[in-house]
Amino acid sequence: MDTLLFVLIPVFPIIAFLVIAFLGNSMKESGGYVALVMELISFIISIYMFVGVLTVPSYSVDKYMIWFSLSHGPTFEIGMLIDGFTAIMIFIVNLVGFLVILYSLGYMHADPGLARYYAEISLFIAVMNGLVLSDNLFELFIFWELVGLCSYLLIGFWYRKPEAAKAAKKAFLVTRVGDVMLLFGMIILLYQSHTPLALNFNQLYSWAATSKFSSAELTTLTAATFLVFGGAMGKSAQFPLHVWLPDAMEGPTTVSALIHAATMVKAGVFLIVRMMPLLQYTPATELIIAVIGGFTAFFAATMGLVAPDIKRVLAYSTISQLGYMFLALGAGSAGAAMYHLMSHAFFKALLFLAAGSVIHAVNTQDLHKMGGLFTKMKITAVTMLIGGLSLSGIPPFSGFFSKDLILDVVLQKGLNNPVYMVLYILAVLTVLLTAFYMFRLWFLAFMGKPRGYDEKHVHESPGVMVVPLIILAIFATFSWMFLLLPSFSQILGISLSLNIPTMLIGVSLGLVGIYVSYMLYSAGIPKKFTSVVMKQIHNILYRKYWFDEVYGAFSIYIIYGFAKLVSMFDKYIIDGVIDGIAAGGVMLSSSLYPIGKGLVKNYVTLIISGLIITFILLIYVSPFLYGGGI
Amino acid sequence: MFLTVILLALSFLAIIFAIGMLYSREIVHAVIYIAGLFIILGLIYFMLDNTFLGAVQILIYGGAVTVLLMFGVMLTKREIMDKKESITTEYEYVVLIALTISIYIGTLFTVSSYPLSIYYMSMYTLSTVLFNSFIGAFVVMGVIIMSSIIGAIYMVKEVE
Amino acid sequence: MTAYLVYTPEILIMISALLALLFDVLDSKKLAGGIAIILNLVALVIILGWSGITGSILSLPQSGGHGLFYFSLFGYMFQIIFIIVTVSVELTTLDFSEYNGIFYALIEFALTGMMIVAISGDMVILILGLELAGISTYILTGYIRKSELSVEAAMKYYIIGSISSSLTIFGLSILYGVTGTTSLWLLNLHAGYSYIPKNNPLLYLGFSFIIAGLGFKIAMAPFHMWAPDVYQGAPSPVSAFLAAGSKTMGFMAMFIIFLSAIFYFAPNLSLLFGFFAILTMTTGNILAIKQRNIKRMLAYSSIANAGYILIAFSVDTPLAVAGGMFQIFSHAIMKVGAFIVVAVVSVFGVGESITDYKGLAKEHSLLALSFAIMLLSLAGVPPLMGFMSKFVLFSGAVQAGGWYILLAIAGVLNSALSLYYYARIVKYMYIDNPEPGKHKNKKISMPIYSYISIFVLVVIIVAVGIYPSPIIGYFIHIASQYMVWR
Amino acid sequence: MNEVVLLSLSGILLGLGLYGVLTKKNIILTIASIEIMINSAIFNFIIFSSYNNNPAGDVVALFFIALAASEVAVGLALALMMFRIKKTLNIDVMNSLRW
Repeated sequence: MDTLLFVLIPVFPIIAFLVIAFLGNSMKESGGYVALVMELISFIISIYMFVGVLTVPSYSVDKYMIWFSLSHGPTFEIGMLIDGFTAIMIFIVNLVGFLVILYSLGYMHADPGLARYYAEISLFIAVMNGLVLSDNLFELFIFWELVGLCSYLLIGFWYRKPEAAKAAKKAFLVTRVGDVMLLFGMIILLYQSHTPLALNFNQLYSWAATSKFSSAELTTLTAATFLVFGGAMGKSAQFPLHVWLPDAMEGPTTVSALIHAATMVKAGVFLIVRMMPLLQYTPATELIIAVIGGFTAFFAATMGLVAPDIKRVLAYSTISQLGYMFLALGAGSAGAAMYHLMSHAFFKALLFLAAGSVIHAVNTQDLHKMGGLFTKMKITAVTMLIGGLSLSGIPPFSGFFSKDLILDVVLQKGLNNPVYMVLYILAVLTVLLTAFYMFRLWFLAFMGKPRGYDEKHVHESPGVMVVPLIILAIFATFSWMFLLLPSFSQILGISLSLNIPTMLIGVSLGLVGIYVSYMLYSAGIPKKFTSVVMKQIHNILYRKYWFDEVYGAFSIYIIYGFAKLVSMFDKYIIDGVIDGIAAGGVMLSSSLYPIGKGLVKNYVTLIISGLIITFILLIYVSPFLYGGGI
Repeated sequence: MFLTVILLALSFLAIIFAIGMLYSREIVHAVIYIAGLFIILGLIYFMLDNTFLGAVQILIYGGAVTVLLMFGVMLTKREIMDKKESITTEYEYVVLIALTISIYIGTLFTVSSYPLSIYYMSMYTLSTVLFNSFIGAFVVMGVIIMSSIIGAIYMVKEVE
Repeated sequence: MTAYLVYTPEILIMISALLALLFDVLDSKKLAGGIAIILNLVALVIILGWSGITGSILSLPQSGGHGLFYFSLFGYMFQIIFIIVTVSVELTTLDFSEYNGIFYALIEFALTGMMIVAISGDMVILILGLELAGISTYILTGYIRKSELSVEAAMKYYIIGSISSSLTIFGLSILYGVTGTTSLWLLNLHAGYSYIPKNNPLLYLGFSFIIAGLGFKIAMAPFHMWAPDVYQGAPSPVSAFLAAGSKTMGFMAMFIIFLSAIFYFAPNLSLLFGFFAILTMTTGNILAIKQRNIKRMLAYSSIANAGYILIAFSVDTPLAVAGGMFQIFSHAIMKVGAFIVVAVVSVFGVGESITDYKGLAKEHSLLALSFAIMLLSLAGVPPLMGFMSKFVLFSGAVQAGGWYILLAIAGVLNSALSLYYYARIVKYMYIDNPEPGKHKNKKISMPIYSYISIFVLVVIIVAVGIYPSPIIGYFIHIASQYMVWR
Repeated sequence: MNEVVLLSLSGILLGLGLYGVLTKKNIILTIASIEIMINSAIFNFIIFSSYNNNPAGDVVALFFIALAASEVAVGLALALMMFRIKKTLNIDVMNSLRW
């Protein structure tokens, strides 16, 4: 394989971005075709990579060039690490990217901001490819930030909706928390590892493998890996940083399918997959990852039960499934996580695109206003059903196999460790919930009677939108066949071994979930919940456990309050101290002088105060700390 | 001993003049007090046998700067006729400044010894140093004066 | 005669100031500005040659003492920054009708002062340089004499500035009293001798006054109050000059004084600078969040940047100093660009309130793109220049270990916080719709010179961000050389 | 002893100058107060120069005297400009630039 060819994978979308960004306004619709063609080329190269890696499963090449170096310090490089995980991830990103752009040709038709849309989405695909190809943590972090920026711009794409702008801001701020943690983790790793090439993955692995850690060093390493996981938590919407993802559904559905289901949110999982060789030295972090993952899987699923918005249900489902992946990572199996990532990318992209097709037809996202669409949109309904079955873990769809693998891994670990056993039980319960909310969605949308949409205009979506659905449905059904390839199993280190009891439990719970939702929702919305307890539970879930309220309060009272406090401090305390000195000396006389009055004498007062602080620090404090002085 | 007494007396006088400037209600009086202060400082330089600097101090500060300030006062006469300065002691500032000064003077007293030789500063020595070591600074000073003149002229020119 | 060739750049700039005065009399402002720019660029080329970036033009020793002056790569590097900033500002003003020859003369005088600060090897010449730049900028701030805000800003700037310079001179007098000389390189020569007392409290007293005085120039936290007022009131090109040029000059002066031999006599400054670094960056960022006027916001962001740079003074290792210089460089480029954009969009009728920037991308997409790049770079979004400089700076602090890591943590948290108010403006420009009645597109000629300078600055920001290797190497080279000097 | 007395005098003058800046309403008097501050620094130079037997201080003092004079010129020009615009020299009316 000619490795240098793979540099072109991010380059073609960048070309598309530049062309559309500079000529976009004059080309309108044809911008989509530019993006499509460029992405198709990238996709073909990524197939070439995927096939190449499948033929040589142990393939692992690191091509880099020196970027810059700090004297007496680390040398930073920029390069590509190409191995099995890269190839799989690149394949997923470009396949979904290509299909989503194809779908957008129909879905985004005649939107006024079309050029901006294609430019941003091309840029996103480019930086996402860069992220996957990165061979060191620093480079990955740069693309990580850029991916976040693209996400910010795309969520707020429909700027006329105030919710969209708000959601964009929220996504930005919440993921920022994760980014800061990642940066700190990175800096700790950088100065702990001292590898010749800073933060290069391969060198980190060999460093971890060869050095004997003292307990203090292990603590540092645990902190570092935990902080890196913090970054993944933000990007992959894990508890408690999950709040941004449901709101991000304000963006166009295609964006949700590409960024918030199939690719960007997977970046966190991918990061942890890359960190796995380090994580095995820090069991504490592994446990935290497993607990957060398992809890998030369950917790998000419960919120998905009652969400009225079709896309939000899918968003909660995404959070929940990401939790599964982290659970697998916490249990020490990168392969299971990666495989679930793959199958999830296919069926969740399928579900989102199908949901987009529905929204396109009925012009609403509210499940309560849909119903009875099966007869009108057969292809959409069937493909969505396939996606739903795959998500619910019903054989022979690929979701069944990937979920089963995770449950199996966790169970094996749980036999020795009670915490993992609890997580296993949670995960199994989640299967039930997943099947329930998924089929609630499906029944509400496609079964029963129409509930308040314009029936005349509803028809199947155009070909460019249906073809991606069909392709994705094929992948969602048959992607388990990859496991039959010995080289694929070898890359992931897993095999298609069927553990009958786990399988039976999973499938039966899935079927129970489907049955319950069939009983409740197949005829439409149930009139009311029978008992008070159910109503209360419904209420709690509907309010998303009041998370938004808590966060809102946090941002209002803590952050804004802090800013307010500081300005109050400036206005009242500093001046108050000055006045206090006067009062202590002579009398409590004059009123407060707000510095904000813009008077020169207040500024001079501050200068004198600064001078006194300097005196005290320099003449009276510093000498005692450093020796010498008076 | 005699020198110390005279220096103490002059210092005391200087402080009196400075306070007089701060507490005079008429602006013209304040400017006169400042001129007095500058001249007293010049006298202290004479007492230290630094005659050239004393002369410069009296000529430039006592003369030129005071005249400049007077012109400023006269050009904005309307204002001065209208209002007199209201004099109040603002104790918070007094405390703040007293703190600064006491730290300064306190530190002065912690230093055990200063070099004690007083020497006679001739104009010859001074000009040698000025035009040998400090010729670069002299040139820069010229540029500063030029830029301030240009700036001042631009500022007071009539706005068209 | 050849001995005076080392002053060629300063002399060229002086000549350009005088020529600008001449052309002011002849009433041809474009010519005045053009000649000033050309002479500045000639000086820039000469300095680039000396500093070893391009081939040498006049073969002169790269460093060495020369009476009051001390030539070093360090000084040349700062001179390059000063000239870039000045030329950008001058290019912008060519598009505006209100700036005439006097303006160029004054700005060239100010540039002369900055250049002198950069090559000073004596504290007297350093303060004279500071004052030359100071006096010229007082007038420049009040340049729009019809505007009440401009004159008020100038008056405030003058009062605070004079107080600060008198404090600096007072501190210098104490230092002179203790050491018996004002020459820094003489002090370096005598660094090991015992007759200059180490850890003398009087020395610290002098330092306190000097820090208070120079803290004004760099807008350090308790001495920062003038900066927002003056940047707001001054004409936008002058604000650019103050934020990028004058502040850089303050840092240059601090580097000269505090990172030179004096550090040997008074090693206890680390804690003080660490304290002021955290105080300054936090104050700047938190107060910036509240601002509604874009120039005030940029002023507070400039204050926050001063906080980041102060980390270099506290940590004081070659890598940290290199990071500090890199941050000074990138801040100067980004801030001058941001203020120039503010000046240019005001031509199109966009006000100074940040809500006036809503929907800017729809009407002036290139300006909005440049502004967004500058703001994101200021916020430290990779892979732009601002990210790289902060990364090197904070790496320096982390590498030094100990409590310096706290400074790096404070810096990272602060820059995460700062992204909020920068991103808000990017959002206004790209996502929101313009408010009705705003953006009256006056039919005017294209401000072509401003576009040139903005373009060049954006190219620097992006290029250095993507390929920082040579510039980081250069800064580290200078820093290690400078540390050897001391 | 003499030098401590004189250095203390310079400190006191600095403080009185600062107090003048803080309390005087008229800008011309503010400028005069700043002059007192600069004068105290110059005074220090001359004292140290005399006691250190080093002529450099006197030369530096000479420079700063000239510097102070040119600063006064610029300050008065700005004050006149402000008087022309605001019709008053009261320093407390300078508050249109604020928070």
